[in-house]
Amino acid sequence: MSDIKKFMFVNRKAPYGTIYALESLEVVLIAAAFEQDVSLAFMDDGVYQIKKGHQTKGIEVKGFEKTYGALEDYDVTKLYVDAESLAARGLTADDLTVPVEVMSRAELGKMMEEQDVLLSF
Amino acid sequence: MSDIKKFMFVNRKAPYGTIYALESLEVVLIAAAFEQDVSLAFMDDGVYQIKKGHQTKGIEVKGFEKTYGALEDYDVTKLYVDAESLAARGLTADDLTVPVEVMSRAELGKMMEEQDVLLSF
Amino acid sequence: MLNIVNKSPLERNALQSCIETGTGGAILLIEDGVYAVARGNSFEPTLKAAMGKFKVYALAPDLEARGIADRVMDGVTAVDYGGFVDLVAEYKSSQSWL
Amino acid sequence: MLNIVNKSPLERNALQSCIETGTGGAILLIEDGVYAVARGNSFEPTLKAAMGKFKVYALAPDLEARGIADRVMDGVTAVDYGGFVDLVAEYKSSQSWL
Amino acid sequence: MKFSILVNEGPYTHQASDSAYQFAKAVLAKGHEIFRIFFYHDGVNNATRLTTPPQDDRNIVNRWSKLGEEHKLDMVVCVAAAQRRGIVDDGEAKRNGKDATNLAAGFRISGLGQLIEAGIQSDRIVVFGD
Amino acid sequence: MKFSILVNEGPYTHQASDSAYQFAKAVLAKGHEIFRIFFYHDGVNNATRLTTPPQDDRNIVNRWSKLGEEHKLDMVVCVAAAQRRGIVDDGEAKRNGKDATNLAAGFRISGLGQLIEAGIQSDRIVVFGD
Repeated sequence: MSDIKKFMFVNRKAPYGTIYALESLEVVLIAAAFEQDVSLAFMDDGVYQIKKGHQTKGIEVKGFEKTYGALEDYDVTKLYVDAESLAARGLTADDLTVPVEVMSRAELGKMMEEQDVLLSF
Repeated sequence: MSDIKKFMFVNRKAPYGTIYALESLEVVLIAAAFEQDVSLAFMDDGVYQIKKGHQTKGIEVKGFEKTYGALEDYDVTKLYVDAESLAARGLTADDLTVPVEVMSRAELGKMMEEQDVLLSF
Repeated sequence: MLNIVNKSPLERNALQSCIETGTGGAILLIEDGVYAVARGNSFEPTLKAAMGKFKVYALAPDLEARGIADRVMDGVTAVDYGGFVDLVAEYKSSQSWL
Repeated sequence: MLNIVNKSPLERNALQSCIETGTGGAILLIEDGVYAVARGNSFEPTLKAAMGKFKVYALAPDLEARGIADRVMDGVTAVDYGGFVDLVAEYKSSQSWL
Repeated sequence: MKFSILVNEGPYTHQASDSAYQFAKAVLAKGHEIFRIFFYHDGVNNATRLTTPPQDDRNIVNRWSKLGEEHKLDMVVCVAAAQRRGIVDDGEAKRNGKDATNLAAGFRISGLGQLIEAGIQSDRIVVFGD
Repeated sequence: MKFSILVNEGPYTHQASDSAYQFAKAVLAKGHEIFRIFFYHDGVNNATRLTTPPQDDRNIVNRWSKLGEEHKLDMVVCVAAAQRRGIVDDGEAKRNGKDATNLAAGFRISGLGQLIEAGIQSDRIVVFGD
């Protein structure tokens, strides 16, 4: 029990323009396998990571939208999204590929404060 | 004569945080050796590249402030600086390590329009 | 001149600088730059206003990859890589706002 | 929490997001993040206002490298790498706003 | 028309390298000529033959090599940038006392003059970076 | 106190690697312990022994190797990130049919589990990136 820590992965970068979103997911899956208390925060352009409807054939890059959907199978269910970041991008929770908990920046800040380990890429 | 082109190097990034400023300078020196019509534009955080007084001992990274001063020896004398970028950073031409021509964004845009080759890093 | 911008306007200042500096011609949005043309983003008014000065294009494969091809704002022309090549050929010079 | 920001506030939104999101604790500016504490930059009012909520530190070697060690705004504490370590030790967790 | 391309970022991390590749293919498909593709900064990392990307993803290095071979492209890696980042051919290995090489097929290591020459000789030069 | 460090960017291009190195030295100087330094994303490029930086500049790879040796640090390079970017040791070369290796002294290639373990076992973990 003492070996279970609260890990939060903070995602602030858009997908595909850089690899950080994909390689962040790879860490999340490992963290889940270690049976840690894992959560993901999406804010700023990071909310675009879970925007529905990625079709990457045209850029010939491996798409990874489905991996977000598979997180549940790994018992990763704490997905927090910053409401202000969504609003600034004209998005709502309906535009997202996975069920998430939308919260204010202030609430997200409080969640961050409770973590043991915050990883950002 | 027909082989002389107008090359402009557009510098928008701060020094030391990334290597682009240094490796941009290395290209500038080569372009001068090819006897091209070379100019440098500094805008946004790129104006910090020529802020006086770099002391890089503490970060143990090679400083390159002096190279800007040496550009004149290579007949590179067209250094254009965006006035608005300076102002937004609380800087004036006196804060800069080399003599430059300060101009408005609009004027800088016109200079860009006249170039044959615009290189940015 | 063809201005090429590959950064999201909500993360970095590249597109803002391009718009303020450029004298006209075209802006082509590629990579994460395409988020600028998604309807309802907070940079939309700035980009709309810039359309008086610049023709605005966005790279279709990048729009599709990011799931925003169906929400491109009016006045923006989507092009494929071939169209990208044509734009470079059409303008005397190009600048990538890195 | 210790918030670590390494980006210029005039180029990217990292520091702005950090300030809006964080509940308090400290902000340590490193690398290009140190430009935020240079007197007279247009982000100064935002950072000043944030000082009610956060203690603000800046890494001295990064200030010196960039030639701005002599124009650090009031209310900011300059620390060396040892001070950086002490800050990490002092707070239960740290977040790098990449 | 004669095009040149400058690639400033390495494979996978930034899309710059992917975009440059797709653009290069489109330039050729449109019947234009590619005078040179120049790899600078982390762009030199496109030229290591030691990558093994996941099976279900694109192999960025191999497809550059293949495109270069098919169209006899001049793909030049900046020597100064390559030295900083550890991209090495036989000559560089000898000069710098390295016990291995990693340059992929189709690339050659040369100086920054090749970039300036590309700017002079080409009708258009397009930059892909971060 | 037990520290771990995550390095997300390669040498020279971003200051992240320099900052991480200076931070690591300061951690040790303060009498703390370093549980692990983990290299991810382009950070794996810190671990190539093939670099030859200019004589008047720091040698980032060598100083990591030296620091690791002097303090018996556990410096781990992520295998998946290394495969994408061409960082190879003997085992990887055999497994993936590569004809050369480039891993520098003092580094080892292993899985992402090592990063999570570092998060679990360390009192503090600090991330350096872009």
